[in-house]
Amino acid sequence: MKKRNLKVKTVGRSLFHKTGTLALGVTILSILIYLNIFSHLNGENLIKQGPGGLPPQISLFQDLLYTPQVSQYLIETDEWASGWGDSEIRSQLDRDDILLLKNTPLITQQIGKTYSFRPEIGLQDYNEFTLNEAPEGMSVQDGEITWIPDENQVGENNIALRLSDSDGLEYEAVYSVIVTEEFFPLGTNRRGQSLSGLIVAGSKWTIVPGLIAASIAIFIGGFMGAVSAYHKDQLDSVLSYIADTTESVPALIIVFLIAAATQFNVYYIMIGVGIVLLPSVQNIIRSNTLQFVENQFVESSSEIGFKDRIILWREIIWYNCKSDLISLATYCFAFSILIEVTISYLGLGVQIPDISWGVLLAEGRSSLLREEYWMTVFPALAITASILGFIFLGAGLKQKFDPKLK
Amino acid sequence: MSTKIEIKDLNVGFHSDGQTKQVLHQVSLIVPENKKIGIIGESGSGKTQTVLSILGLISGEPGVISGKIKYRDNFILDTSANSKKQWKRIYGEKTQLLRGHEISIIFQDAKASLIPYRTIEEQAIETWKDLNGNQSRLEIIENARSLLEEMNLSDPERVLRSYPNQLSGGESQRAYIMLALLGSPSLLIADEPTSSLDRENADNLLNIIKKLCSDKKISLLLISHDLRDVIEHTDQIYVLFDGHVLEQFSPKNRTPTHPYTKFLMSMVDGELIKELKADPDSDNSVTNLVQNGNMNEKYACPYYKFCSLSRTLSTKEQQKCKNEKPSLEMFSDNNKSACWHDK
Amino acid sequence: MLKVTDLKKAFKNKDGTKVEILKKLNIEIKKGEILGIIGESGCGKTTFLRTVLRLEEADSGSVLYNGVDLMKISKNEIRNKIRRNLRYVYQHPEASLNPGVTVGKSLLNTCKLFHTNELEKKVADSLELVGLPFEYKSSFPHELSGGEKRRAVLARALITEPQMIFADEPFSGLDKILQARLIQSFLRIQKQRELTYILVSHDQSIINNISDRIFRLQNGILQQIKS
Amino acid sequence: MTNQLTSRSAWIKHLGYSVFQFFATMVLFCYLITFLPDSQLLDKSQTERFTEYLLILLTLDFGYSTLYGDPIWEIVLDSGIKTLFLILTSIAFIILFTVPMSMYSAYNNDHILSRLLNKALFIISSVPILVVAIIIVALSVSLLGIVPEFNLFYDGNNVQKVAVLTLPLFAIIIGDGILFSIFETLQDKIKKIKSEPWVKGIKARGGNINKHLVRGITESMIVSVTGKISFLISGIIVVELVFNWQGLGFILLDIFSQSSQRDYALLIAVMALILLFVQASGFIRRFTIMKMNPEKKYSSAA
Repeated sequence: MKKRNLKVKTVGRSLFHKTGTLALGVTILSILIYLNIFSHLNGENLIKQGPGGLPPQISLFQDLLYTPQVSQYLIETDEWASGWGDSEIRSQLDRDDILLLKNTPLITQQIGKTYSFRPEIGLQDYNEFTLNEAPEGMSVQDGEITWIPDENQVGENNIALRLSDSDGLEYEAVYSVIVTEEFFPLGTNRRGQSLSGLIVAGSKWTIVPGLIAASIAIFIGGFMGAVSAYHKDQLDSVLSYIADTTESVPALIIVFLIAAATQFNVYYIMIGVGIVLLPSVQNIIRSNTLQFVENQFVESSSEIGFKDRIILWREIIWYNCKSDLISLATYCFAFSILIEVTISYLGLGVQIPDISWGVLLAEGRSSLLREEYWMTVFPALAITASILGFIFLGAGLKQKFDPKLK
Repeated sequence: MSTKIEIKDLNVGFHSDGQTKQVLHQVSLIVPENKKIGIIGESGSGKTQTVLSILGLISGEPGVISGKIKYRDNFILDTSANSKKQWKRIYGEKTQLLRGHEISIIFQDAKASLIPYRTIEEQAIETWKDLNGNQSRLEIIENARSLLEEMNLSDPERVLRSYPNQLSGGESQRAYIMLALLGSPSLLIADEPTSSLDRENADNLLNIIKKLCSDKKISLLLISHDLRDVIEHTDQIYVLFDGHVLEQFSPKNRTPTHPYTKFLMSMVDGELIKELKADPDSDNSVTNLVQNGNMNEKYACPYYKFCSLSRTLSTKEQQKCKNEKPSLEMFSDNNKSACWHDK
Repeated sequence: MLKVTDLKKAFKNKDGTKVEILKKLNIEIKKGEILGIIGESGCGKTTFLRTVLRLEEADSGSVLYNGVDLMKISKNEIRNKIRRNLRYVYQHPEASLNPGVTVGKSLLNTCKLFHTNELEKKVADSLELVGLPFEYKSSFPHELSGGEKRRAVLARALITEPQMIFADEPFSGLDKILQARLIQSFLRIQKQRELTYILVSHDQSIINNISDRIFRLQNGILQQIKS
Repeated sequence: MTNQLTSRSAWIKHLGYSVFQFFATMVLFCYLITFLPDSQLLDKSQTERFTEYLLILLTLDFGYSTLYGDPIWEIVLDSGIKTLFLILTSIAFIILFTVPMSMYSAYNNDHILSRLLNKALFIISSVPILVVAIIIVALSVSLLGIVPEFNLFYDGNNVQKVAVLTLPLFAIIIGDGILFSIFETLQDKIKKIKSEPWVKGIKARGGNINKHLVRGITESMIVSVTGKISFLISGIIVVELVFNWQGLGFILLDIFSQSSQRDYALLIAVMALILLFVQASGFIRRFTIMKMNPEKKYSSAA
């Protein structure tokens, strides 16, 4: 028997601090599970209804992700029409002439919460501004606008600031504040559904589909890989050929096919994802097992008196390949999230009345043109965080169970 | 007679997890012209580092700490001469010139040291081109074939045309030696060439090497962990243990005095095993293989921990072993040994 | 104790020609002796050991162990009754220890096959017998040095209280000091447990001095050199 | 047998393997698409549909596309070139990016920078390609003010032209971890070569090892890239749909999202072309392995 060093081919590498990755992975996983249960319990009233296209009400996010429309006018009085009524003429000013408001105002507020805004005026020397038009209860104290909206002010409220500069010209900056009953931390989509509720509801597609895909890929793939490597007979070449052929078809096409054939049933699609992942699991387990079969380890185990079954499944797979199987399983979960999001985005997965992160991304795509970024950024963050969570979980567990790294 | 290579008080060390582990301590060695010198040392004795220092292939930090190496009569390494940066540069340049041209080396596993995806012929041509030799392809192949024939190889033509994985153990060894001798070096270093061979194959491999070296006036530096290789095939033997040269003796008079060499001799001749066989539980001085002192303490004499001689001495003499470092200079006739009590 | 008569084994190499590795081997091994077999590498000494222990099927011949012909009985019978008495220590012990599990666990699993009570004690005894400190129970094979790995494999072979140990190149590739200590342990254990050793090696300096009887295996037959 | 003879027969063996695998997959594909429900074909049984598709596949006369009207050959060639453009340029980008990086980090691997590089790449590569594509679109809208649509390529100014061409490539390369896996394989290959005993032998003989290092890298590069083609094409299909790039992926989605009178002939043609890309790269892969390790022909002697 030729002596071969026992370098086991493993997936991923110990790039990160051992306990750090595991802790991060576990926290993200538990958040996902919590969201799943939470959205399962609340069901319908999870998603609050509000005005459509509302930017996130958390001020930090709003500043980052939304530039409100502030229209500026130059006010001239028309002598001719002095008796006839409105003698003022508003001519539109665009941003390049002068910028009346340097900072961007908050444009949403919940009932009962104090709305305060300290405008930074763009004009050089000006006397202090006055509120030409404002909802009741809004007042100005030494340059700061404060206001507490009440329930019958729900909806859009216009605010107009009147300014005049040193040589007497009058300007007006007009923007609107949307008042809502509920608090929408991440804003709402076109149909007024709260984005945070949608994301929580969409999280149900992160754990369950992964279970289906992972179990198929790991159990069947692992079994085929281990058996074909251990017995190394005609079966081995046939199974490897099948794995090679399945791998030669781009994964997405298989998923499209199954999606269309099963009328977009995500659970069947996850079976397809399992089939797509099966060859890579099979190859990795097969090459690991081959390394053991080729040196004396198997023969010395059978000399001791272990049956073939025990040698393969306990001595080789359970003791040595457990860490690979775990990290492959977590990769399957991450891959199933990725596929679910992609096909739902393309309209072949989760259909509209139902909610998933892919659908949110698709909606977000169209609102991108209106520079409403929150509809894209938050679902994207949620997707990336959950995938990263599974990958860190895999890396952490792998280091924990890998005998080589002890 | 002029010396080929002389190493004087060479110190080499490596950083390993934090502290610097010194691997060679004041190693000195002389390889005279056209002579066969043997180094015997077990794993971790630093024999490979000694060889690599001659070729300038010691990698890692800090590598060579101090010492002198003289080739023929000019210094290729002299750490006392000038600043660290300068002597490192000179050392690098000079060894670069020597490698392959003047000094060549054969490592342990011949088959693994051949380029797997090139036929032997192609490797010979590549080696020759690397040494920017001026012979044409045909001359090189002719040169290679004659070398192989000298090593009584049945069908050199087939060997030249085939890949390493088509050759048997013996054939790949001869091909590997041929590549080493292609640049007609003046010093051949053989680093444990026989470690995976049984006694008979080892002997005829060493005979081949000996014959080639004497025919072509090449001095040989043979490194092995098996005393029998060195005893029968070299003129002068250096015994290395844990980075120290413990003894330097010539196998002709076969009377090494240092306890470590005596222990190795007894293992080779089998006396120790006979005694163990007679009474495995006895713990007289020879068969008592227990450790002296405790495991992780450093003593002056590197061999003190395993030395069976010191167990038979009085505690006062043992103190000498523990505290004063024996040096190689105390010698009787031409048999130098670094031990206080073995005279 | 073990009588081998007319053992034959031949290999078919690639171009179909039959190579006779073992031609009519006859040997009788008495209880408590150390039997040494010398042979060049590739002369078939490993095949001889494997065919006697039926790790490889011989072409013909019989192996009588306490009256039972190992060639005739079924594989299961061998696994349950014979294997525990005839143990085989491999040439490269690093490759026969399960790298994914601690030394103690390997010993435990082996012990569980044949015994049911005092498993922990048996593991501790066998470790102590081969001279490995008890703490090595929880260390992994890749944490052990070359010599220590060989002792762990020996401990695994001894745990089932065998009567005969077949060892293939047990001492090769070790530093002389470790080699001496391993030989000493081998001899002490043999005295303590009245074991019979069949040692196979190409290194005459050890075999000549350690074995009671020596055979040379050359072109398929065994000749006695020293009795 | 001379070397040429064995290499030609090995050459044919590899070709045969690819061709057989191509047809086996296509026949299987034709069978699977008979499961697609189609309100127009309720009367036809699956076997009839299967024989019909097989006929189309074998006779290669695809005729006109019911979806787009013009002849299928034209559609497939036109969008095939667009997809092929994406495949080849993304491979070029990958090679340009991973070779220097892996050389750098393999040569000083415990250097803090190369460890940081590994970590950063590891995290970026776990972001799915769809999210990367959409983020790139969002950035291009907000920063450059360009909505990267394919038709911009024809009538946009040259800044827009460049954007339309390069942005999808970034998405393909960064997304789905293809960059990281090839970077990792290259790094391991360089380390493996440097630790080979025969490399130490060459150094000790005064030879230079660079040509062997370069040879090892090219082999490992070709083998790993061609091995990942089907993974790359999956990514490209997503990028085509996010950037409205009328390639093969675009057509695939149109056909699959139809619920009735699907254009099966076009579907088969598109699938055949995609599989052709995959099998071609598979053949190149096996051929390179054979060419770069000639000793593999002879099983290792005793």
